[in-house]
Amino acid sequence: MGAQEINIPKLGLFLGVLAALAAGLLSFISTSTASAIKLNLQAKTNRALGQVLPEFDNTPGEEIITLRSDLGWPVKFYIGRKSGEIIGYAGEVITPEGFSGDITVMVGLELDGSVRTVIVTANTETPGLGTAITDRKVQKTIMDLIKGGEQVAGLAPNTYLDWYADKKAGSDRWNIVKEGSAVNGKTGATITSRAVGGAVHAIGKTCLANLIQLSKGAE
Amino acid sequence: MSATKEFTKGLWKDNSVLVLLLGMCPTLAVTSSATNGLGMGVATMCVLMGSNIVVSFIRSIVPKKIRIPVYIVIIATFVTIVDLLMQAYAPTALYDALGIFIPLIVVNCIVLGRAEAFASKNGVGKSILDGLGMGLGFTFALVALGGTREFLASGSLFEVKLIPGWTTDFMLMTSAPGAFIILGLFLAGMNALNIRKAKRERTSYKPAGLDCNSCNICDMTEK
Amino acid sequence: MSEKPRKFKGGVHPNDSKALSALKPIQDAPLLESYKVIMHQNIGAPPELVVKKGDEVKKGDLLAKASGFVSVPLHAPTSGTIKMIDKCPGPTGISIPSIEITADGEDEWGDTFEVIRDWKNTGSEQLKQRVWDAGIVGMGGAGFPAHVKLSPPEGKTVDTLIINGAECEPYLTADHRLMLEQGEDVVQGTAILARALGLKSAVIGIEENKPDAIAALQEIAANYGVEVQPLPVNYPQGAERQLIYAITGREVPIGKLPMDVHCVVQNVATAVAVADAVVKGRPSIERVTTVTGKSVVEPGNWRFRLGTPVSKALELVGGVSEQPAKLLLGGPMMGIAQSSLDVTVMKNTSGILLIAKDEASLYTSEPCIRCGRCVECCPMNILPATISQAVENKRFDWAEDLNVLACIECGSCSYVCPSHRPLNQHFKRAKIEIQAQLRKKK
Amino acid sequence: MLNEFLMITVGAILVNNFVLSKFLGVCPFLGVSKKLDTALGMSGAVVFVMTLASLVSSLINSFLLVPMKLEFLQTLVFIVVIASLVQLVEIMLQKLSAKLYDSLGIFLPLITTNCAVLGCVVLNAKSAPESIQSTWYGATIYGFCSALGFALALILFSSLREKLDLANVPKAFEGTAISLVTAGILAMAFMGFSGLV
Amino acid sequence: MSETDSKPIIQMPDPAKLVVSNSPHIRSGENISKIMFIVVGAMLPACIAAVLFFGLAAIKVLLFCVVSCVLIEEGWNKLVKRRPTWKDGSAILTGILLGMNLNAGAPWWICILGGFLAIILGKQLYGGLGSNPFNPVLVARVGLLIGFPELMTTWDKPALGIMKIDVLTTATPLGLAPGETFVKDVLLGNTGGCLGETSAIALVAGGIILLAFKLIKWQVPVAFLGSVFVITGIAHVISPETVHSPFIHVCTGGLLLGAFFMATDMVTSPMTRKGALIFGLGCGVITSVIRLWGTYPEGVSFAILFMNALTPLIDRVSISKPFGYTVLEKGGAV
Amino acid sequence: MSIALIAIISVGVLGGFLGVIIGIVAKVFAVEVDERIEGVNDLLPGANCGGCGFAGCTDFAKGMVAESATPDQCPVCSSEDVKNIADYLGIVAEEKEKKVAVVRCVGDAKNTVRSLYNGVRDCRSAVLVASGAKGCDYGCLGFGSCADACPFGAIEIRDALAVVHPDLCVGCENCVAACPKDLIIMAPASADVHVYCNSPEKGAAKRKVCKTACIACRKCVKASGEEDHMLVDGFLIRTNYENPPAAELVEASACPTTALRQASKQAAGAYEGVSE
Ligand SMILES: Cc1cc2nc3c(=O)[nH]c(=O)nc-3n(C[C@H](O)[C@H](O)[C@H](O)COP(=O)(O)O)c2cc1C
Ligand SMILES: Cc1cc2nc3c(=O)[nH]c(=O)nc-3n(C[C@H](O)[C@H](O)[C@H](O)COP(=O)(O)O)c2cc1C
Ligand SMILES: Cc1cc2nc3c(=O)[nH]c(=O)nc-3n(C[C@H](O)[C@H](O)[C@H](O)COP(=O)(O)O)c2cc1C
Ligand SMILES: Cc1cc2nc3c(=O)[nH]c(=O)nc-3n(C[C@H](O)[C@H](O)[C@H](O)CO)c2cc1C
Ligand code: SF4
Ligand code: SF4
Ligand code: SF4
Ligand code: SF4
Ligand code: FES
Repeated sequence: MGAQEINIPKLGLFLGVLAALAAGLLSFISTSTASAIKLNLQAKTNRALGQVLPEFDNTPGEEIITLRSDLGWPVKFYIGRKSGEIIGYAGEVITPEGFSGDITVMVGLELDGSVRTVIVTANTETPGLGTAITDRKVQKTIMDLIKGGEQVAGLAPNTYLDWYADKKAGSDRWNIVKEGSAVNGKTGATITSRAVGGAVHAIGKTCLANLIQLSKGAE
Repeated sequence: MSATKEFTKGLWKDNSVLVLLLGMCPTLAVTSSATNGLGMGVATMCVLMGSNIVVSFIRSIVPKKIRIPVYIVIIATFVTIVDLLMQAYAPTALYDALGIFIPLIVVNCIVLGRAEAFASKNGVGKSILDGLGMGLGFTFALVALGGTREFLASGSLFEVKLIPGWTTDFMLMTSAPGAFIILGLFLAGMNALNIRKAKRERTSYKPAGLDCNSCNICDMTEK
Repeated sequence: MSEKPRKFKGGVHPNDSKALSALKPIQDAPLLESYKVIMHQNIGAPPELVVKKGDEVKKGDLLAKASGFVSVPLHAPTSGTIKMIDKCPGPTGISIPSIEITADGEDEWGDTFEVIRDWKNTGSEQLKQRVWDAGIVGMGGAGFPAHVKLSPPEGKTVDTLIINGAECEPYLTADHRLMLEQGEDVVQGTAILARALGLKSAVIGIEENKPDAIAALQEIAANYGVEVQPLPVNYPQGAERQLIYAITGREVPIGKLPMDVHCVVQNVATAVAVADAVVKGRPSIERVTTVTGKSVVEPGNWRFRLGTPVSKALELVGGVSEQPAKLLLGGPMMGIAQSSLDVTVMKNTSGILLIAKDEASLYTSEPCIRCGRCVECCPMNILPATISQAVENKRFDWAEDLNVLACIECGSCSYVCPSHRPLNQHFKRAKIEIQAQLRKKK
Repeated sequence: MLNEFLMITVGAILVNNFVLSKFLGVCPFLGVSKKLDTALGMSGAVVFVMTLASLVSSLINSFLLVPMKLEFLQTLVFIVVIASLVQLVEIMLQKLSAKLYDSLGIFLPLITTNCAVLGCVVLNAKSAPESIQSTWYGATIYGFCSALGFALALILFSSLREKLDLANVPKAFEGTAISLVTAGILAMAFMGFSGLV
Repeated sequence: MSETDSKPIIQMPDPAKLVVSNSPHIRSGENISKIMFIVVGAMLPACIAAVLFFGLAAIKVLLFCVVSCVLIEEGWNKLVKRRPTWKDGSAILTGILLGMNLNAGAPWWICILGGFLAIILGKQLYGGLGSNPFNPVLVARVGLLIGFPELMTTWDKPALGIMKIDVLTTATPLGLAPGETFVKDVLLGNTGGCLGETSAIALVAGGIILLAFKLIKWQVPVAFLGSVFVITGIAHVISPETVHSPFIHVCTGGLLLGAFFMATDMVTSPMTRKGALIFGLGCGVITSVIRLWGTYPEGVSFAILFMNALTPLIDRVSISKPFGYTVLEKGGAV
Repeated sequence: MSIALIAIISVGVLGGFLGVIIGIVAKVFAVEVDERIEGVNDLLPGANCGGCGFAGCTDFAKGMVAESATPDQCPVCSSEDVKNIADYLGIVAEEKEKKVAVVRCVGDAKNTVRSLYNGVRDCRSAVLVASGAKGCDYGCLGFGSCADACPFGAIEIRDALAVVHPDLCVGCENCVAACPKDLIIMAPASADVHVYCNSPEKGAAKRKVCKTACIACRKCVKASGEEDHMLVDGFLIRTNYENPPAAELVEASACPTTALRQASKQAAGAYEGVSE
């Protein structure tokens, strides 16, 4: 095959047509999966909301109020309703104070603004150190499998996160107390602990400051 | 070669990871747990089969000079499809964990390598078998690696703790250095097997090695 | 040139052990019943035999004649009959042709050369011819024909003659004794060599651990326009590149010869042999050799005729007090190990040394721990550790890039290596392989 | 601003090294690292192509794909762009500098299928910080620095491998096995830089 | 000859027992185990200091490390059928240094795992003594640090007295705010940290022993300590509230241990003096950078490990010209 | 649907652009790459032993395609392989005679005089020290340079003597160049009987240092009768490989030093003084 036989327009045409075909196919698939992808993302949010809110029957993912905390961070509040009645709020904030990047914290709040449950929905902390604060992971062991599978319902416990339950945000941030009686921080992961604490505080405080607005819902 | 051979060679004899040493990036990056390895392996296998089928279909009409770009376009298309489908239907945790490496299946040397070395020369049926075998081999290797790393890190497999007393995770294994080291140990294991085999059969032994030639890319991208 | 000598980089200070024989005056070895003169005693082509079995020869008669320019004649060490022309173990372990002479006991000189009394007014060509005719080779170790060094090729000039009296090898004292006892001959030979080179002056370099020799020569040297230069004590001070650097500050480029920096280096024993040839008209048939070692009963310095078997030499010193580990021709740093007592004294045999078991370096080699000692002590400033690893992996091209060809095989690196690596042997091998490669290319 | 770019530089070269912590471009990292000289050539080629590819694809991304909502085509478009770019570079190199072509030319085809290049542009487009994503120069600098990180790792690794050639490695570990272990320890050393940015 | 007949029989060497070998035929008498055991000796002051401050716990850790290193080395030698090598002392030294790199409260399995990482991963996979490109102890230490960040960064509180096994945790001086650290404590070793991070005086004494025996090149510790001193000094002047004084920096955090005992490991550092200088400087700069801006409170291990990786390159660039090379290049004589 | 349209158009244009570029590149660079090289390379054993005289199998394949080499140059290929390659290239394969290496020495540790040697365990290095520390200047040093050089593991060092396993030897000749004593010759595989001695010295001199040397007693010459199976070369007898003797000659001639041996039995360690 010498250089002479090369037909440049033909090559261009072939590749062009092929690429166009590919693009067409992809647009088709992209449009047809678009709704499924959206649903999948929504499901993710709903799953998270389901963990922090009491049982609800609306779609809190569609009823959102965005407020600013006193630090200027945007806090997203999802409103949980049952039979139309507001039964709780879920506040979500992204804090940049994480050890290695942003941490997304979601807090379920009672109507009076006290903390119900805290979960961390996204983080890039050091596995084993930072993630000890952030993860609520059920560790199945082989024993559980052997014993047979009654699944434990509800959230996996995390002492650091559970510490906030029933607390109300004061005017000052929670101080990190390491390994004392009040456990909300962990040696070796002070930064993560502080970041999570700060985020919970920001959500709680914003909630308290805007209880009236929140109680009206997003309408 | 018989059809079964086309299928089985990818599983062990020509295993893409452990023998051919192709597609190292996803191999190392996503094998921090057995589950991730499985996900990546299956995704790659889908792309591999899809591209093998199409390439084998159009093999006679592709102008030789542009066959590599053509293959790449085909592969990229399949990768995007897999990406979109996973986004839509796979568990979000898995999709998040595999992250950037799904698009990177495009440049996984195995996929292109099989398209060039096999599908472009063989019929559709054989190409499917080849893709399936290679893909399963890849998946197998990834799961093995992921499983080993997961076990050494925390004594668990597929997120099930096998040794309940193991409380502190050995993070080295799930970190980047651990990936390299464990893969190195795997290759050494393969070498040890081959040495023993060579001794038994009194043939010469060559260590598994990756050099420019393994992926054939140089030869393929003719100027 | 009276400035302070320069110190070359590196070097080692082994225990010199010279006290064993340094105070022993040179003795003449008694006449033996027979001598085995090895044919090939010089670098270059072996000479051509001119006698045959059964011939009668007188002392100093020609046995073999030079077969080319880089070749020297060989003379009979005593008068007698040619008994056999056979093979005899050579210093490298391979048997080489040799001439066995049965002594008639008369030890009678044949027609030797005309004596040149007035060498100061003799032409340099004639002096060179005499050096050649007398069969003189470098007696410092290499055995390079002396007349060749005296004849710079077209375009090269010589401005410095250095006489090597460093004797930096431990144990050896032959040169030392020679300088003490035959100072006049040393200096005269030096002056003759200088004249042969067309030079007015010359330098004799002596290590400072021989103050008596320095003093003795300084007294005589002035009369001949020769200078004596004390040198720091540091092995291998006597290696010609290091010597030239110490005395003139010139560095001989790698792969080049002293001649390229306008120097000629000759050993003191060579100078004495030259003086003998010119002033006494005698060919080179004997040399002073140190027979020593911790296990030797009576170490000493002896004047042996060529062809004296080592076994006879050892009898002269009363044998050994215990079985030694090694028998060497030459010093402990550069000498060649022998496995037979039948090897004979040759023109370049400066020492017969028995190494006792406790000082012999009989170790298994361990992997290099990269301590860098060898790098530090290498007088040629190359990287022995890396080169040896290259050689072990048969990467001779790499060894060449690392300048293994510059290695003078002084052995300093092996001496200091805590891993007991056979560095020197690797380098010898590498040089041979590289040269073979080069030859192939040509 | 300056600070930010310093962060990108240090981050891409040392902290989030492409090969050693992001696992991009491992094949050439293992394949072209037997000799220091080839590693140098490959490094040059990668730096050149990655910088260029980042620039071009960031332009295409922000002026074509994003405005037209064609993000799903990113993978396809980027790989096609890279492939064309490499070919173009090859033509130009040969015309412009034969010497450069001789030293880098053979590595160019390899780069088309190098994860690092595609990974870099995909990262730029999908998950890089705002400052990089939004500007073409941010993307270019990121591409350049990432490539430098690749080059650093490759050069260090190849010099280590040359040393390993001399070692008496157990037979089963000869070849790529011990190289991988070495890469692992090298990655450990690089982990010390974590937190610098 | 009649003369010799009358003499008593003289003993001659037996040629069959003569050994042939290449020159040189004498050696300086140095050997590897001598070197290693001198280094072990130089470690002793620091070991004693560690035991004084951490008690039996320190002895336990050191013993576990040494024993596991030696056993693992011999186990491996058996496995790959190589001759025993523990006598050369390098495994013992590795064990001691590993122990000095752990804290007194390290559990037994950390010691064993560390021994495994050091001896197998760090050394034997490369072919044993002399072939390893990375310092085995640091491979182990960094591996453990990455593997168990929490365990490896909680330190035990020192208290004079030998008879104690329980330990309290505390911060290392570098982890405290500037001003909380006292010079006297640092010098004596009354501070938290791993065993080998404590007594500056003992470590310097060990270093002097090494220098006196010419086992290490002075360029490494001088360049290492010097560059850390200068860089942290500048940082301290700029910001005294957040940065410790350079003196504290030099005397704490394993820097002395690293500079005298670990960066100087000849196997993994450059061979020439020029190279050693570059190596030391590199270590110093990286250590300072990690200490001042990095995550890890301590940068010595990473710095040395990183510079180990650079060693082949340094070796390459620091080759000096052979004797007689310059002249040739100038074309003086052709 | 507009998105799809834009997608198709833009990507199509991009693809076309790429195709054109490649076309141009292909024209500019137009390097002739012969497909057959790859094909031939696939048929080669891939041992890269260099026995063909090229730098490796690929190099050899190039050479064959360029017709500067012929398939039979590969010592590793069986005649069937050679034929396959020849068929692929459309040339006629020549029959080649298989050769195997013979180490012309059987002076192992027990049967020869040697000195104690302390140094590099490699023949080419050892020979620099007292010529290898062996009594016989011509004999095998037994440090195995040849075995190291053999890519097929065909040489075994047994009792400080190199022993070739003829069934493993493929005839690549790597060992020949490796031996510093030039002991190894390539003999036709069909010849099984060899004189395992290479010393030209006189019989008596040889006996002094080696019990298994050929002392040129000529029993084997006589035993071959009229046939010129064995050639006399000074104080040494050699097999005439043009007309090699049958295995029975070994029995028939009753070589007093056992220098005359069968290669196959030698490999199996069947001779006196050679332990398993
Ligand atoms: C490798 C490594 C990873 C770390 N990851 C985290 C982390 O994810 N979260 C965190 O808060 N601290 C992390 N740290 C620890 C911080 O650097 C810092 O030492 C700690 O948060 C404060 O120490 P303290 O809790 O002991 O007071 C990490 C340290 C290291 C060495
Ligand atoms: C070499 C070795 C490595 C070990 N690695 C770990 C480990 O990484 N994490 C762990 O929790 N236990 C590990 N163990 C297991 C311990 O034997 C045991 O689990 C531990 O001492 C009990 O843990 P706890 O008392 O701290 O819960 C290891 C044991 C050995 C011998
Ligand atoms: C390492 C080394 C050490 C040497 N030591 C001496 C020595 O001490 N005395 C000596 O005369 N020659 C010594 N030589 C030989 C000299 O380099 C040089 O060849 C000799 O002096 C030339 O003189 P000649 O030809 O008369 O022997 C040594 C050579 C080397 C390589
Ligand atoms: C001065 C000196 C320092 C050493 N430092 C170390 C060290 O830090 N780590 C180690 O494992 N071995 C060390 N060794 C021992 C030995 O060199 C080490 O085990 C080798 O790296 C193993 O190949 C040292 C030896 C010496 C002489
Ligand atoms: S023997 Fe060669 S390498 Fe060794 S010190 Fe002497 S000159 Fe240097
Ligand atoms: S002296 Fe020996 S151990 Fe030290 S660097 Fe040189 S060769 Fe290696
Ligand atoms: S014995 Fe010699 S000729 Fe035979 S295969 Fe081995 S190296 Fe080649
Ligand atoms: S045959 Fe030659 S190379 Fe082989 S062991 Fe004997 S001497 Fe060495
Ligand atoms: S898979 Fe990443 S470069 Fe090959």
